[in-house]
Amino acid sequence: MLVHALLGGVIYGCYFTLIGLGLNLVFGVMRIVNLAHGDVLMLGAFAAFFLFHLVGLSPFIAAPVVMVGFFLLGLPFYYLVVPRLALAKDAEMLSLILFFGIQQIIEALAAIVFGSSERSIPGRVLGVGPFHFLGQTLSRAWVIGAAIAAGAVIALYLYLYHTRSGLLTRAVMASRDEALASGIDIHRISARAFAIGLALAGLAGVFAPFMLGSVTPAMGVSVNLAAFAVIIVGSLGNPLGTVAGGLIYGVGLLLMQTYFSAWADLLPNLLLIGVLLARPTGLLGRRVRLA
Amino acid sequence: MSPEPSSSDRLLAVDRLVKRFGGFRALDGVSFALGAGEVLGLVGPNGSGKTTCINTISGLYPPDGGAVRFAGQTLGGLPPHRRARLGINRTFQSPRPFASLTVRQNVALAAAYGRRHGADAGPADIAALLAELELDGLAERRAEDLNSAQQKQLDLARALATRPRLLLVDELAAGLNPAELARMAERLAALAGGGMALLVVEHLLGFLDRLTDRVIVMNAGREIFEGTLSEATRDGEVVRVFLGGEHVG
Amino acid sequence: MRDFLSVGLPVVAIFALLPLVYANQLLLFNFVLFLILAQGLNAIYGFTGYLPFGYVGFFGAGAYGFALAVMHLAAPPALALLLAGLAALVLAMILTPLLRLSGAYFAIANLAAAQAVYQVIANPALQDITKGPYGVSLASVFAPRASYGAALLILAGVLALVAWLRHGRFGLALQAGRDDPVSAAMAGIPVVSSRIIAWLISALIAGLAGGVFAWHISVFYPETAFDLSTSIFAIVFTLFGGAATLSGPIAGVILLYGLYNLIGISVPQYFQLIYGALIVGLVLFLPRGLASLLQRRGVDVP
Amino acid sequence: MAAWQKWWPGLAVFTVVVAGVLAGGARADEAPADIKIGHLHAGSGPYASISMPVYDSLKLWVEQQNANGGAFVKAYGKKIPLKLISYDDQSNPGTAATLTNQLITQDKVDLLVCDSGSVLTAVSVPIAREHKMFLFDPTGTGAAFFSKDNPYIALLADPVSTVWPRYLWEFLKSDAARLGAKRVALLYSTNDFTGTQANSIRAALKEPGSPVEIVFDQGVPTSTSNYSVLIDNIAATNPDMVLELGYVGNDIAFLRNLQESGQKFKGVFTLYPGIETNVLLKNVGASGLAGVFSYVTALGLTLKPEIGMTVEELRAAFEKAYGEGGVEFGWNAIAGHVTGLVIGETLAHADSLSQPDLRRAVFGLSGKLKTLVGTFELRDDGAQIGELTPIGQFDAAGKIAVVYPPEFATAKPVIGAP
Repeated sequence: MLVHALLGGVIYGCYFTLIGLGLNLVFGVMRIVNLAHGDVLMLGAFAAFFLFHLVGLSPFIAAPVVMVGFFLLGLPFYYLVVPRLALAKDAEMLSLILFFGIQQIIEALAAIVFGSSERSIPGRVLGVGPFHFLGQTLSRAWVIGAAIAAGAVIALYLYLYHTRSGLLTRAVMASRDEALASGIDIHRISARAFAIGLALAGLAGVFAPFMLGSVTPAMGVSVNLAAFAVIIVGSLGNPLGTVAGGLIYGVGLLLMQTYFSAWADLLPNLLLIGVLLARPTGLLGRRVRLA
Repeated sequence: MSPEPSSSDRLLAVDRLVKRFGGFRALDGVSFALGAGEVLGLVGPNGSGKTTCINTISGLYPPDGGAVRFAGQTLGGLPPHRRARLGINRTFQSPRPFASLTVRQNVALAAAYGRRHGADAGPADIAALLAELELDGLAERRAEDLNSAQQKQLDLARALATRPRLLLVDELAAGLNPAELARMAERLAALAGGGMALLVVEHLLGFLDRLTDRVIVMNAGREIFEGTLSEATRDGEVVRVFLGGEHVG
Repeated sequence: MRDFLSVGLPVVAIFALLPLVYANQLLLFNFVLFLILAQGLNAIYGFTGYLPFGYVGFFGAGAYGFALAVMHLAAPPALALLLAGLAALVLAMILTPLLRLSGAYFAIANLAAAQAVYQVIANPALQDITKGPYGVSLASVFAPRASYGAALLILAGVLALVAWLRHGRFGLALQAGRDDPVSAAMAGIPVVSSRIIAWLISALIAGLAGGVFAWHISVFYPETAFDLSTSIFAIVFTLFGGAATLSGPIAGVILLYGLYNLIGISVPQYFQLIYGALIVGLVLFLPRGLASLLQRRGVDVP
Repeated sequence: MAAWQKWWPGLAVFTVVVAGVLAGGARADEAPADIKIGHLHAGSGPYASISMPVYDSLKLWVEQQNANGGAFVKAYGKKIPLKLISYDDQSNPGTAATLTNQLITQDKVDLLVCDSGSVLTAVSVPIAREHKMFLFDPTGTGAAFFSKDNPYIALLADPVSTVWPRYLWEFLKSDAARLGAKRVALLYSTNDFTGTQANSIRAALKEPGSPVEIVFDQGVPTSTSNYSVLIDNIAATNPDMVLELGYVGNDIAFLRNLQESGQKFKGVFTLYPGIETNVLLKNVGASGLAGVFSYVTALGLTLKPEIGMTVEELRAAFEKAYGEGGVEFGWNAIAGHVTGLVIGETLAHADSLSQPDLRRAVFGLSGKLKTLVGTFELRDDGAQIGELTPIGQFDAAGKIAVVYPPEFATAKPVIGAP
């Protein structure tokens, strides 16, 4: 049981890394807490649902379609909202409220358009039968989710560390003011990061029906809570710290399910508070975030 | 480094002060002393540790080594608001007013909280202080609506409202026009004349020259020279450091 | 005190008289409840800049404090109310280390803390104490008139408190610490300890609100007491009116909660949509609240 | 300065306007033009998926009545059109409370129907009681609502939660045990609805002389969306029969994970497949349900109603009205229909529209009204005890057949089915 919880936790946790990845990128670059992240993920899940049931697209093909679509929607959305928000004195706090409003709009529209019933995509679409590894049986969806997450992390890493645009993104992350002073077009870089964040949420959404059983328009809030735990444990604003956060979350959750199942939902919250109090910058954080 | 034989009876005694940020030693064993009514200039290129020195003395940073003694008392980890009540206060390189409060509220708060017990300030005291710093016409304005020079005056007014015995002045002169500079120098000199000790960090050596003849030159967290300003300009190491640095003055 | 007399007392008086002409007393009660919560949130967010996203945690602690006092101690409602406040106060003391965090970190950690308290209270392992997920019924003390009156008393106290914060030395010191903690410290203000006091006051207010809510509603589940939208409402109302003023949060509650109910009753099918759009518009076009419209013109909004 | 003096009139006027608008429609006539039915639904949020089908179905029933000129009201001796006033509480209990009060005090509805699910029902219970309004409770099954000293409530369409599992434990202790399922694993979501059922199942299985042994007994948060590890842990205790009690989303996740895990148990019971069969079939598939035991509700029983539509008629009407849209036809849609039927019969039997007469009429129906869900029967505290929740088992085609109790059984239970 212990081995299964540990191994399963690592695999399952990879998916939670994917859930947190986009949220963290957006925070790191823009200092914006996207409370609608879980709802964007929900939209990705519904996009995959309809692409499968209406057009017959497999999630593996739906994934790039959704990512490109969300990326292209993300750019204008950024310009519509964020520059104006950034003018405010307390933009970081206001972003919480602004994106709560956006979250309400998305959820309301989704409930009106999609209805409120549970939806999913048949598991056989991903292939049949579990994987066997180290003497353990692992869900096929988990392993595929983990592979997708690993691909996304590597792609993001390559973007941030091996492209010019990524270099500029890191410069903005390090200091917005100095980036501005050195002539970087902050909004262009931020819009790109924002759109990538949405695309990553969409990608996570495409696989949500397999990882979470089923999806409904109301699922966003609980996804957000998990995503917060992941990115804060890993360290807010450091996209690669999300990997550590996701793994810790996954392993922790499965250990709790195994040994104290009734308390399992308490874990992410305790983890989050504990890590913040012990290391206010997250496990891999550098920036001083103390008052 | 340099021995200070009579440091224990001076108002402020800084003894081999060390402050590290990660692996970087921003202060690397600085020692000096300052008596009541004295003015000491602190100069050096950017990053030499001047502001860190002020921040450590005023209690914003806990020191990593050495000691700060004030009026015979070792300050240790005493928090800044307690130091303010002991009589240590400061201004900031870029002014830091309480933006949403009025000018009068800014000063009144410092007078109410920053003085030693029993030394309460009446409205008249505050009005006098505002008048002295030419802020009386702005008393009911929000601090965020002031221009930068006015905010510097406010910074000083707020520091003075606590009746400090030691005032740490961090680049107060930058951005002032010549007339304002002259008035500011006069005002600081008068404060010293009244018995206040001043530690003045300044890039504008001309401004410093009107206040004091005694300076410490710092580089890379160390004190490389102590003496008069005119001696300093002839000191080989000082000249090298300044030419190599990005000093404008 | 002048602000309390000119703004606070009329509000209390209006809500004391409205039940005579308007029968949906529960709606009025909810107005009073949000007036209390918005001012409680104002005490911490408006005056120190700390945004407690999990403010509902204190509200829920108060509601359960009240319920436990009634169920296990057979406490009379007045005593149970005090214990409700105490429960929130104790929770706030435990959570004081969160104040070391800032910005979004604080907001999210506080949210997580509220969730954690909810999950503990709703856990079936504690069924004998809290009734776990099965909800509580306080029919024995149900007295809607008395609890409405108690809510008004709490509101009066809270309004007086915030009026004092606005002009008293302590409140100004808090605002100084919010504007610039470093220079506030140099002005001799004990920034950390005064912030903690504001935090405790704010939690106490939410606890009393939770207690009186439990009394008024009398049958509820943990989901009800810890509903996240309670936090969000209090934040949005405060922000909409203008934080760090006395009248701002009042205006915010009356206008926005009024509008909320109008929409809910007239166009229920687009309820959430309109409300979400309203919040987005508010943040983008009026980020410092209604009060800022007047403040910009140099008016000192009470 | 004196800005507040400029503000005050504005705020005061606004308050009065809001109060005025909210108070609109307050009037009572001798001969009503319509009968007002007040109702709440959750258009969004976590309770939307159980609440919307009830609402849609009740709305459908009202429309059908009105198409025939309204419902017959005995008090006036004629047909009167019905008017359904249904507000959206957004799954928010606080909002549900104010809106309940709004229905009573401002809209002055004749009949009051609360929202679905216990959390949203709970807030309406004391309000209805305070205003001496009789509360028509479609599916709020929380045991705390029903007490002898509160005459103002009746549960219409769901049996009270302590009643649900009776056939289940009887089945486990008799047929299932005889067929070799002696080791039982119990996994439940820790909420009011499933927690209560788990408690009564546990108590029954632990009675002296029980042939069944509980080898695994754990609660999990209702938010649980992945059961892989739990299934693995359950398998480690080597049970014959696994009972999983959760909400729709829990059951979907559990059954999907079970299918993917490759684990096989001799018997599996979950709560919702027989209740929201459409949703489960769409999300889990017939293959995932093959052999699974569940409660059988009207969906699986072919009861002949003496009043209202049969399940198939209702399904056809529902799908015609709402299409293959987002709201699935299932047990909750039936519950909405039953709520309508009870309201209709109440109006047809009540001597007046006063609340005590309504109550008398509702309780008068007890034991007499045979709808598509069985006999409507109330305990004297208002709890519903008439409906049956027999145990059924799915075949490979996704159809459920009753296997217990014997008097209803149309098939034999198979333990160790593929």
